[in-house]
Amino acid sequence: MMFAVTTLAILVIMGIALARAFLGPSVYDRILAVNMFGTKTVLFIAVYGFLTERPDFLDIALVYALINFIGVIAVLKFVERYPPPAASNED
Amino acid sequence: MLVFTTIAIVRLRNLFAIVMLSGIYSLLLANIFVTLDAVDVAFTEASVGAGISTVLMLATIGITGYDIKARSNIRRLVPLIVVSITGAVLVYGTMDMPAFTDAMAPIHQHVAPRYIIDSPQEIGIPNMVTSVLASYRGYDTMGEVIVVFAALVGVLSLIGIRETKVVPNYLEPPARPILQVMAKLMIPFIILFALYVQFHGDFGPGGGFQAGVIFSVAIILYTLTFSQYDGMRLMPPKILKILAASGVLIYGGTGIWTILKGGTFLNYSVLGDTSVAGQHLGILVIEFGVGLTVATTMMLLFFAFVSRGDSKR
Amino acid sequence: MISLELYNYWVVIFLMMAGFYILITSNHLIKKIIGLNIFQTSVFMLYISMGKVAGGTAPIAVEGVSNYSNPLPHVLILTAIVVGIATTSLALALVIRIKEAYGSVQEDEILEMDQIADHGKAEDEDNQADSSGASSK
Amino acid sequence: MNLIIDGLSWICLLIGCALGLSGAIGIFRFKEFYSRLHAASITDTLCVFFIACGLVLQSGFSLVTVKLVFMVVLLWLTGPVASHALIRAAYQTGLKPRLALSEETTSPRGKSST
Repeated sequence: MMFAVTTLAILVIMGIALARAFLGPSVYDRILAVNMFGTKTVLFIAVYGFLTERPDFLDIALVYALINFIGVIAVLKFVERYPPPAASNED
Repeated sequence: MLVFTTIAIVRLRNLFAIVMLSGIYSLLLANIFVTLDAVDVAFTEASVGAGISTVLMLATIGITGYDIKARSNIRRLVPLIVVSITGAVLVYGTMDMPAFTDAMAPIHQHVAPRYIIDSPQEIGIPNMVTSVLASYRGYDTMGEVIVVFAALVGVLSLIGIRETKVVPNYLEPPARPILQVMAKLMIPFIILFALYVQFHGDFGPGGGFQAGVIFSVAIILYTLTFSQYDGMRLMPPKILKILAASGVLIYGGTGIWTILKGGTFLNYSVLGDTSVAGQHLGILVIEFGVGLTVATTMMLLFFAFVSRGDSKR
Repeated sequence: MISLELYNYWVVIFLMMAGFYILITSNHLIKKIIGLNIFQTSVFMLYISMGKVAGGTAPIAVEGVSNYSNPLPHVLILTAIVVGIATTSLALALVIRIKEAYGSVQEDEILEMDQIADHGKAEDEDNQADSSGASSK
Repeated sequence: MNLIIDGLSWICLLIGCALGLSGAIGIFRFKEFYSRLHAASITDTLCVFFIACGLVLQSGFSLVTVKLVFMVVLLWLTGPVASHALIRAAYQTGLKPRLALSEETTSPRGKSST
């Protein structure tokens, strides 16, 4: 029961983050939303593992924690190197 | 969950070339895979979709530019009609399909029960995905590895790797000290984790494909936070090319080895004293070959794209 | 007649058609590749959703569980994802070469240049020399 | 005993959910990039911590616990660093924070903080 509630809450959070990724006027808003989405994905997988009573799959959550970080860093590096035209200065 | 994705795709049509959304899309997809019990697939999608493909897409966009000029909007309607008709026909086709999660569906009737019931005894490892991947369908996997290798050869012959001669000035204070310290902390753990995934793939989710991608992600992180010169000095592309080829050779060589031992191609039962031990050894070797090829391929792809972007600026 | 038990196929079809639509209509080659990726992932989802069994768990044997999902589609899709990224990177490499040869990644501009190269050889001698010189570099 | 553990993990999970939701609302409602980032990054760390706490209480002492602890450590290391890199990139490419102060006081401040 408690895991179901948590899963639902995380899903709601993911939905809101997704909305920000759609709306986000600047590139950085989108990156922020992706970052948050990734964190919540990690939590979702962890909680879902408990929900289905197979909590051995935390490996995937760990991979997400790593990959998410690297993804954000890579995106930032590319944004710094090739600044997107006219996308950065509006908020 | 499924509804989220569809919304994402509907919106993705409106926003132009936003790779961020495709990153989110792949995260969502992996979530769905987890809920559909496909942990190994979610593992792969996590490391490939969110990590490598985003990086490669961004590198390409950096080279080609962000601007999108809209085509004159005369031909919007016809594709929409075509797509709708195709979709409608496909929906009509699904009327005869077995219902979702139906245990009596034909897909679950033929070979699948054998894999599920017999493989833990025959192969001796609990992860059925690994045993099917490496043993029962070893030919398929070998083909896939060769396809990956062929794609690497294609990319290298198309754009190649330009080794940088620019040596970074190590005396200057680094541009991103916090990131570099973090990367130094993280990289050993990532590599350790990749090895864990590689050799624990028999028991939990994981295996050569995932481990290879995770390993290459560590090197990509290093290259991103330090410099391209450092990355290429750590993993020289020449050596990587040889390693990528030798991964495929390990796979094929295992097949030859089994033939020499008196079995058939890629039948590992003859490798050990008992057939279970032989299977175990064979799967380990095969997964190592797969991991080697995938890791080196991903690194080389990354180097190829990034060095192309740098040499143009 | 129409039951909700088939919704997974409909989602897959919707995704597939969305990818198809992007592939047809979009002008930008990278966006076309993203459309192709979406098409591809819809096929992944089709396989994985077919492999799911009601009440089953992930196909990793543990004590006391006998109802597993079908491992076969998982294997096929696992390798397909890795092959998918390899082929995507090949496509992206082609895009880079196209950009270098034509100076553009817009489909209509490239077609226009091809038209000029094919039909206007006499008057556009230098244009063709440009593009062929760039591509043979 | 069991009841106490259940209750504690309920509390932890609920706190985690509440934090996460507040972060999500923050990221959705706030007007400007820097305040959104503020809302998201601060709540994220604690949200992860509390949810992981709730899960640890449920799992008992096993390999799963170790993995959960690893997960929390990783997220705590990477999350703030990612936020830091994000802010840095945003600031350097010219996205300036909109402050409530007047223009004269904002610009030297911005310079001194880089």
